Amino acid sequence: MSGELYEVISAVGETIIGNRQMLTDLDAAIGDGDHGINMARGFEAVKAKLQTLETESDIGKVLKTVGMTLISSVGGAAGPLYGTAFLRAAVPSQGKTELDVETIGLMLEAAIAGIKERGKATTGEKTMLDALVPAHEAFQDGAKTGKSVIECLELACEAAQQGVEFTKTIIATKGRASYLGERSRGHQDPGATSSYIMLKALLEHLRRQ
Amino acid sequence: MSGELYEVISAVGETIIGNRQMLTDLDAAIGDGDHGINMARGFEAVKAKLQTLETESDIGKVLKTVGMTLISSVGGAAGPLYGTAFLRAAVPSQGKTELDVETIGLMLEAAIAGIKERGKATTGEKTMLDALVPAHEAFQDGAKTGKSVIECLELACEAAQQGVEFTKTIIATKGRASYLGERSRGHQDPGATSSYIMLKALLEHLRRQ
Amino acid sequence: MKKVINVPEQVVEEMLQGMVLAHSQYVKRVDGFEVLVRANKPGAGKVALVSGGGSGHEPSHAGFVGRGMLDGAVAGAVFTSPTPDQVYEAVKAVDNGKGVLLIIKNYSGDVMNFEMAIEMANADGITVDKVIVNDDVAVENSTWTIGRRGIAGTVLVHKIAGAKAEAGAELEEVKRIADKVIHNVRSMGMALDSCTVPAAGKPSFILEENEIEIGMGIHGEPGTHREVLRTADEITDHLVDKILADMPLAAGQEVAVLINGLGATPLMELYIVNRKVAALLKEKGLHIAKTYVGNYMTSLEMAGFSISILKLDSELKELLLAPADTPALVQF
Amino acid sequence: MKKVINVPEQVVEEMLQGMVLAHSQYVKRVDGFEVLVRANKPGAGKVALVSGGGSGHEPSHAGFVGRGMLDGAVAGAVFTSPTPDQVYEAVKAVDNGKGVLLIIKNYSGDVMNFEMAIEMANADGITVDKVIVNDDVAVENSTWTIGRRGIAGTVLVHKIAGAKAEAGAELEEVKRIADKVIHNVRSMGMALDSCTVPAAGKPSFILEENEIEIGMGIHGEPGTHREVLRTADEITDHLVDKILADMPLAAGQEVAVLINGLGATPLMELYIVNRKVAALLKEKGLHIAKTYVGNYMTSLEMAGFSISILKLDSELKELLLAPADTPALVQF
Ligand SMILES: Nc1ncnc2c1ncn2[C@@H]1O[C@H](COP(=O)(O)OP(=O)(O)O)[C@@H](O)[C@H]1O
Ligand SMILES: Nc1ncnc2c1ncn2[C@@H]1O[C@H](COP(=O)(O)OP(=O)(O)O)[C@@H](O)[C@H]1O
Ligand SMILES: [Mg+2]
Ligand SMILES: [Mg+2]
Ligand SMILES: [Mg+2]
Ligand SMILES: [Mg+2]
Repeated sequence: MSGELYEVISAVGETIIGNRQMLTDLDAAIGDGDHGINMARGFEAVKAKLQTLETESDIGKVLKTVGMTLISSVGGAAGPLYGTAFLRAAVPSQGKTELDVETIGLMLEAAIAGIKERGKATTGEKTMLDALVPAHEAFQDGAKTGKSVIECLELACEAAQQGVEFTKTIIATKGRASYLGERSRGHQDPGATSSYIMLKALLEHLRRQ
Repeated sequence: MSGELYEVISAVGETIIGNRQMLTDLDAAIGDGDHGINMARGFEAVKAKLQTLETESDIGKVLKTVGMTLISSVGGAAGPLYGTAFLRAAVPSQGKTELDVETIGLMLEAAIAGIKERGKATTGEKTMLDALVPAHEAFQDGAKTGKSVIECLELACEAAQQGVEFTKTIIATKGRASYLGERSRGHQDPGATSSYIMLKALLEHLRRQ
Repeated sequence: MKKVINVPEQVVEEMLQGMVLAHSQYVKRVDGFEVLVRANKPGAGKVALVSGGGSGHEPSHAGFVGRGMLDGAVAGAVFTSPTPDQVYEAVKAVDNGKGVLLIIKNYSGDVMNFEMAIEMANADGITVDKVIVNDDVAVENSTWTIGRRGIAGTVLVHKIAGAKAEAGAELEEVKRIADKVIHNVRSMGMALDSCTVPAAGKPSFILEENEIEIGMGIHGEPGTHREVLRTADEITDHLVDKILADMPLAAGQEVAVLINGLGATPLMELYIVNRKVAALLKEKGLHIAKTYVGNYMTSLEMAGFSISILKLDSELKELLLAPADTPALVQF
Repeated sequence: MKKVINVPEQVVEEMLQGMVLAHSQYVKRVDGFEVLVRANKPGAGKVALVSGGGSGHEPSHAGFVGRGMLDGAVAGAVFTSPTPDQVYEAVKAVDNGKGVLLIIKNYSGDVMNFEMAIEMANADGITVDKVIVNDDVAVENSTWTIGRRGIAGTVLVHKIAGAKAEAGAELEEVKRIADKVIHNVRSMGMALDSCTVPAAGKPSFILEENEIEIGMGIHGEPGTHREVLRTADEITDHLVDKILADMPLAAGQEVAVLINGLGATPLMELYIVNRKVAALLKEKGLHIAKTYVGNYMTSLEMAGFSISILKLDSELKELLLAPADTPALVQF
């Protein structure tokens, strides 16, 4: 796998693993307290798997492996959702070796479509979509005005962060947290948070390049 | 039942019921934490039963009823032991209506013999016998020198109290506390304590007459 | 966290090994997967039943693998739905040509992972169908939920659908019966105390001394509300009320009752609850044809219980009373 | 104290009512007494078995009343031996002319109360004999004890002596078999956490976070010592060591294993323990003919477990594997 690609995935993975406790605590407040544990288990598995792809430079192939690995290691709601997201993002990035603005835009779009389909959800239901959908929109706005990858991702991250904030104001209607109804108000959604920190990790990694 | 006899038994019973927690705590430290609960349940049953014996003045008959009631309500080790003790004490007091020195001496003797037989125990094993046996000896010493019931009981109580103190210095070899072995040292025996407070209650009741 | 475990990462693996060692006459491992199937695979001609979910609900689900109940069970991480590949392996291992029915508890994660497994199995040409159990009346079926949770009533689905499959019914029939149970079973629970997921290391929630949670899920997820501890009779009254408000039953109706311990509740307390449940149902003129009391669908060492009531007809009753021979439920 | 009860004074009474309501096909009440006997009294020609003790050990003892195990069970107050009159009623209720065997756990209170009951029954001309179970190796059989405690191994005595009685053996034979089990079974337990006797209202003892008690009795009485929490494998190692030091077994020997939960221990943890027990016994060349894992002899909501190992010969093995049909153990 090309060095850079490997490092991008690693950076995202390490961020999730590093935020295991925080994500778990968020889930404990309104869900069943396992989101960080699940995601960290998944990215530990990804880490192990990535070793076998050292020479691979096709982004699509790598993302497909990540998706498959997440599906078979995360479980819960996040596993199928993020797994599907990566699998779908692998389609427009198939054959690509560079994370350019257009590719990332298409990847986000495909990932979101996959999540919506798999989870039968839409925005406003206090899920990861509340971070990802606005992030994608902001990214596309940036792309339309010719901004760089980093600039577009900055816009996306900002929007994702606002999306996470927004999840505090609404009640959950999807996933285990939804059983809490009104009591979920005031708490931020763990899945939206993990989505945000993954985007943020990507941005920060690219900034460091 | 003659008023006095009724009141003696009631006084003893109330003392046990009043010390439910203390006896339980002592048992919790070295046994299974139920001695006070068991004894209180027994004397609650005795209280209810005594109503049916209002006109009975035969000490033996009353003690037999107390013994039978304790046997069928206390359970554990204390039930058969105290039950047997009262049943046996009922023999020399059969037909008696007065708690004189001689009768009390014989009652104590019979009670102790019953406990030893039922429990296959002797003094020095950290049981109620360590209060009752010295109490009986002191009582007899007083009786031999012509002391009054109250004086004899004073001697008996003092000896019983010393017996309770003595149980702190030895390890248990009978009952559930015995499983504790060395760790029972330093703790006073709950059964010795209940024996002592019953004698004390008898003394104090008679003093008040 | 005080637990008799080695390392949190290994609890599911070591538990499965311990189960197989204890119950080798009933279950065996599908090598390399968190899947237990019957030690003796039934011959062709039997629809296979697979259930599963997060671990921590023992004896559910592997404890019900055996004659008259499940053919296979999939164990996810603690309180986390198993992944699709695991479910897929279970399906492949139990299928013998008459199709496989998946019994899923209604949690988004479980539904998604099991559905992905169905897609995988269908691609292999295996006929797989599913039912989704949603017996928990604590969660209102309103616009803001994705439906009710599946809790202890699931065990009754295993029992009854399992008996139907054992009797040689076709997949469609077995599914019909499973759905009939789901349609007629209601449950609700309460918790005195939380539990601790090994990997989390601390309690999923904290209740004050004297505080209880009503309508708890089986994953430590919060219930409908908290209140001050009341008597067993009052709590039972409330739960039965909620269940019967959701599923009104006419006098003379036959029912089955499951008083399910969540893990740390002494049988003594479950029997005290059962006494009140029986009294309440009798008052309403209902007849209890069968009662189960014990730990069937637990939440690790959570203290608390749930009550399930199943409305019976002659078909359901006969299947409920049919024999079962599994590690956790033997009935003849 | 957080418990699903009404009032502490009524827990035993209400529990018994709840048990009878749940298991009316198995047990019925002896009116006015804390005694449950089989719903269908076996015909003459069968020696009757009675066990009992303090309550709080559920499913022991009434949970084992049924075909192939006990004929009657007597429930004392929580953790307190029942009184002689109660045991006497049980004996009268179950006797059908072939004599009655009392299975007593070795606690002074139990022994005294049951012995008084024997005196009462003998006076009536009923033949009654007794065995005293003392399987707990935690307590050394030294000069300063009155022998070992009886704990979970008692259930194996119920099972095996029950099978012998069901087979029509005479009282003497049933007693011989019961004593043979007692002679060949050893147990030892540990606790992670205490329990609370309802009438006491507070925990029987307090363990620090991270502290465990080794060699606990089943009444909350302290064990042999306290130590820092170790891994499941280490704890299991220690307990098995103690058991086998007391009862050395030669390679090739067949045994039965009972991993008994004390009330609040998740099955998951019991299976993790079983995995290690099986490994240790295998290492020593022992063959496990039968394993039980679950809550058989509990201590209310105590967290912890005990391990029992029973040395088998062909006679014991056959009786252990014989059918049983009781509320808490069904085996065919
Ligand atoms: N149907 C859904 N669509 C989109 N996202 C969802 C859906 N259900 C749950 N999520 C997301 O998944 C997160 C929970 O993931 P996780 O805790 O790992 O799984 P589980 O809910 O099974 O315990 C939620 O915070 C939410 O963002
Ligand atoms: N064999 C015995 N002989 C005399 N007294 C005994 C014997 N065994 C126990 N005791 C007394 O009984 C007391 C314990 O009574 P209790 O707690 O009510 O019963 P249990 O030990 O069954 O819980 C002990 O403190 C001791 O004084
Ligand atoms: Mg979660
Ligand atoms: Mg005691
Ligand atoms: Mg989860
Ligand atoms: Mg006791």
